[in-house]
Amino acid sequence: MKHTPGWGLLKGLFETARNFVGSYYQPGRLTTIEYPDERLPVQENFRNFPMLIYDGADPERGLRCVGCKICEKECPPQCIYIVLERDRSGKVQKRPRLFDIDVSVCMSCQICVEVCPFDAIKMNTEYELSTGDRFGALLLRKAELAKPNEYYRRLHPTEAAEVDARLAAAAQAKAAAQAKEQAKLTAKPAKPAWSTQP
Amino acid sequence: MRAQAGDLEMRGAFAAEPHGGGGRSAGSDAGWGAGAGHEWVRPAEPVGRLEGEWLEVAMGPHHPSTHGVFRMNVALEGERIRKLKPVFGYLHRNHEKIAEGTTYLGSMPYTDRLDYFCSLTNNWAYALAVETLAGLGVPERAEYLRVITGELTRLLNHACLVGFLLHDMGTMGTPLMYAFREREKILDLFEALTGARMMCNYLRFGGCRVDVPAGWLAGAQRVVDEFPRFLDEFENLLTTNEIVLARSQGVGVLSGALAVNAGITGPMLRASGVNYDLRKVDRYGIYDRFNFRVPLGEHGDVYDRYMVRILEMRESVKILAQALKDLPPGPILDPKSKLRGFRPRAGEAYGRIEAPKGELGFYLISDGSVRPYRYRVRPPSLINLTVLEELCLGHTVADAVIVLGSVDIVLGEVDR
Amino acid sequence: MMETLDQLFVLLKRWVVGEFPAAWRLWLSPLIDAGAIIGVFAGLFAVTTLLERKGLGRLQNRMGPNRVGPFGVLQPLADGLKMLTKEDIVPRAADRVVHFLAPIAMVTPILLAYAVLPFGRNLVAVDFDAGLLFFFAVGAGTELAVFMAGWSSRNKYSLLGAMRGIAQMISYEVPLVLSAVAVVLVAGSLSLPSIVDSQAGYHWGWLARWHVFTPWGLAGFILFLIAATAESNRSPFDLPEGESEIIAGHLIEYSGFKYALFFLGEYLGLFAVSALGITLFLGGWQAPVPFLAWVPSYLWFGAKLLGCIALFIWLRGTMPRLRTDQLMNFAWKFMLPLVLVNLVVAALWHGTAAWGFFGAGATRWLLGGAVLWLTYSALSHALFTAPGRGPRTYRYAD
Amino acid sequence: METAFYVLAAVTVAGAVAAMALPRLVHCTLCLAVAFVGLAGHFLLLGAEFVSFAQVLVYVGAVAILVVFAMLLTRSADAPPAWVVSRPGLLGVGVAVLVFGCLAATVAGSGLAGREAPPAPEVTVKALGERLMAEYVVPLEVVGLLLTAALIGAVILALEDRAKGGT
Repeated sequence: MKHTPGWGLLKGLFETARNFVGSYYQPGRLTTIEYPDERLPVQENFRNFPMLIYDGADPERGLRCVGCKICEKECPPQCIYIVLERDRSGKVQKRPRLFDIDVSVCMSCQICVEVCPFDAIKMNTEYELSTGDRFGALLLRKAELAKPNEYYRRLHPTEAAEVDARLAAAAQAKAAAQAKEQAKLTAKPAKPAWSTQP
Repeated sequence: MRAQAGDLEMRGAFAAEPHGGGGRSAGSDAGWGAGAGHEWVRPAEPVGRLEGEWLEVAMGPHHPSTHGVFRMNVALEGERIRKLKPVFGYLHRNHEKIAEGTTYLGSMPYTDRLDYFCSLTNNWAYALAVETLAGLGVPERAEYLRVITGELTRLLNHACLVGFLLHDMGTMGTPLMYAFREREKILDLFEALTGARMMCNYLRFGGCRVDVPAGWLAGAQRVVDEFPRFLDEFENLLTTNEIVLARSQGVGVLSGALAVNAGITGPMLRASGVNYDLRKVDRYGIYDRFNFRVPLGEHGDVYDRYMVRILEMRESVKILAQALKDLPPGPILDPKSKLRGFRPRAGEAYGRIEAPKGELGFYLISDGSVRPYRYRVRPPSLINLTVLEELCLGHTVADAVIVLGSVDIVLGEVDR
Repeated sequence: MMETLDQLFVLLKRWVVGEFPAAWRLWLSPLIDAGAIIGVFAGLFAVTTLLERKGLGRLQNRMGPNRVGPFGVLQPLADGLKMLTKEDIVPRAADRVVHFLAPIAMVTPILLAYAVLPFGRNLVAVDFDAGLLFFFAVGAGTELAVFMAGWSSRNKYSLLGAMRGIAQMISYEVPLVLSAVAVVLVAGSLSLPSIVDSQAGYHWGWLARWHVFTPWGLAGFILFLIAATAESNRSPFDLPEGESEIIAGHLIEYSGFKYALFFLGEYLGLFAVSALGITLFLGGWQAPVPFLAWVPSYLWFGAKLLGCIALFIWLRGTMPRLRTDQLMNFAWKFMLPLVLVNLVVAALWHGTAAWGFFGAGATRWLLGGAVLWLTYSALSHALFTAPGRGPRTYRYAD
Repeated sequence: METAFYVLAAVTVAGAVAAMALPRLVHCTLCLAVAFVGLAGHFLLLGAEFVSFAQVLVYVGAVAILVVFAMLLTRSADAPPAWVVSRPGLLGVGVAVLVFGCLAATVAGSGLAGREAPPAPEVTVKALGERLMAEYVVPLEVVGLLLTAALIGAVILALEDRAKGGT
């Protein structure tokens, strides 16, 4: 290949000049998003840190979490801490009294979401979490983690629709089974505390 | 060497050394190298009349061109490197031992963090090892998705690597910025698909985690279609630049024989003229369905390593175009696979793929429990780094920097 | 009217000086000159840092600074404040006195060099008979400053940087001076204002008689630019700083105001050497076309200076860095012979100036250009081509 | 002008003395450069522009740098001896004083001392160049040839040494 000395340098200069000019009118060349002034749209699949979903209006009563501690066990960096509620007699209730996630440890891997059999824990997309207090403010408590189902629907519409359909089907099946049982026994069993509203 | 020469040693700065010289005090004689059991590069006393004294410089761990926290202890004669000792371990995070204490699935997000540029290929190698161990199959659509994400990963890794390499040659970051511009587009795709830009955690044993969202394939097609234009631009910018040619040709020559003996893999091996690409050798996944070629270098110098990567990107674009065209519908996860209580039968398995940096392998021994009994990574970065001294001797400091750049290391993988 | 505008600063100074008693005038005049030079070029330095960051940003498809003030125009102010308020760190092992003196030794000679540069018609502080020599003589002082900085910091990187810096500056001074000598040969003077005067007028009424439009001038200008880039330690010759290799070279142990002084010195050096290149080859403050000659001369000079600065920024955004030995080879084996041949061509050009036959100009141009081009290709062929060097083709395995 | 002369003289002499007396070689070199600059100032004061600038260019720009470079390459500048003035050194001072006395006595005794200095001729660079290139062209060329020979000789010596050294 014949190569004129100096030509490669000139080609490079031409290329940078093209980019210089192009950066003024070709949006593909200037990919910078000037962050605080403008933001990228949040992708539907985006995940940051986990949140707890509750149905209805009351974050305490509507919480889907039953405190089964599967997520606590499966969490690779072990950033979830759960203490179950006990009633006055000391009997363990099927809901968490404490549910803490240390987001300074969490690596956003989403395994807790995948292993949860109750669709109670989902990924939040909130990412502006910087704080000056790295010990207190980065340990998210149950109250901060609890988010209504509507919020979840807004963040992940496709996924939430699937979950809602699945839960509705499960609730329907359960109601059908219950009705059957009721009809058979004509007894009234206590309604499980963690069952969800259809 | 006279004691006064210690004046110029950066005394005490090396007190916290991760390897060797355990009982050495910070203020020992000449600062470093004097400690017991610490073999350092100091030459034997009398040297030739005009050879002059050797200047010992610790390049790194805080050096802009060591691609992370890596250190090269070099002995210089003028600017010529007479000895070089790589020191690593600053980013050791106990990956393998942690993996032995956690479930099979629990290690998947940790593999993202090995070579943090290529989380998807890391996932793939690990998934392949576990699938071999557990005898899981992978649905066809998932195989295609793996190829698509894997080749996109190769594109972004190689683009950034050549960017970094040219940046090390002193281009003020221009090619690097162009590479990052393209990487941004691929990362957007990753984010839309997997939910994260770098720590994707996308593959599962027996398939993938989620299916592609609506419109993703069209977006990927667009990126793939535009990528050759970026490559042309990049090559126009510097491939025939006389300074790049002068800097990189004949520098850091690695012979094919040495490369094979040292276990070098990946583009670095192919730049030395050895035809060995696991995509062709193992034909893992569905790589036998695609039509692509393997570019080979001839001289094994820095320029060949640069060009082989550029040409590999062009081949990857071809693979991507074919995979995006042929992607079949269907499930994305083997129905036999399960997330919780996953217990592969006792035995051992080695899964390896052609990661962008070379052969990435995971070796697993299972005792039938939920945790691997032994977990071992074969990191291409580390093994490719072993020949660094060979490549650098006799060259200058400036060459050492670009030789290191052309090896393509990520310290997360080297130190694990 | 235009005449007054053109001579505005000269008249202004004459008026100010005239207001003071005669005994003061001797001292006042140079003081005003020095103040004006420092003020104008420190301002230009501030503007250039912004332009450079913006320009590099756009070359690299980035925005560049745009946070401080509208479009980031106040960025130099913020940078300056940052520099001034930073802690001034002196390494414990450093030679404190030399470490302190080095930045001063860097800036002072460069400021002195401005004394002989004609920035406009009659706008020159001192018209030395040997002005060009003065420029190069004071420029030599910066080499010592680089050494002082590198040695006194007591850092291995700074030592390497100083070694590289001195070797490079000495080597490139030779082609720099010799490419200027060609101009001296033709213009017959070492005084910069008279060199500018020698480029006055227009061929056929439209083509300026700048030296850059002659074969030796064009080659000389390119060689001068290359040598000037090396002298001012800018990419692709930024080896003394080489931040990917020796981090910042001789500047590694400097912070705060001292670092700012070095930075200032480097940019002032760049401006000075660009201004010299303009004076020698680009007709100084002369207008490029006769119908624009009414524009004040200093504006032309400023425009040319900004153009040169833009060129340097462009180069910096594109070029990789050379290696030490290649740098030396380039200076001694490539540039030096070429610059000597250029000197011969300039002499021939000067000698054949009396040729009067039809097409004499074209013949001279072709002859000179051919000699230079042949030398260039022969040299580059002999030096930069070798088996296995150059663009390559690659084979594929299936 | 008188003041300028005395200031320059003080700087030059101080630089020269410091260059001899300071313990660190690097400081000596830098002071030597100061002395060179002071000398250049004297030339300028005498109206010899060309010589003055050439003095700076050659002595500061080349000679001092040469010394500095030798120091950088050898690193011998790092070890300052405790005290530089040894007994032979004192002897040297004595000899210097003696020589100065002899020269001063001779100059003072000659007819030059009392004579009024003639007005300095106006020396332009052009005139200087014409003299060098016309009248003194042969000596100039001889000097150039000698220097070139010295240069080539130095290169050859260095090359031989390297060949013997084996690297």
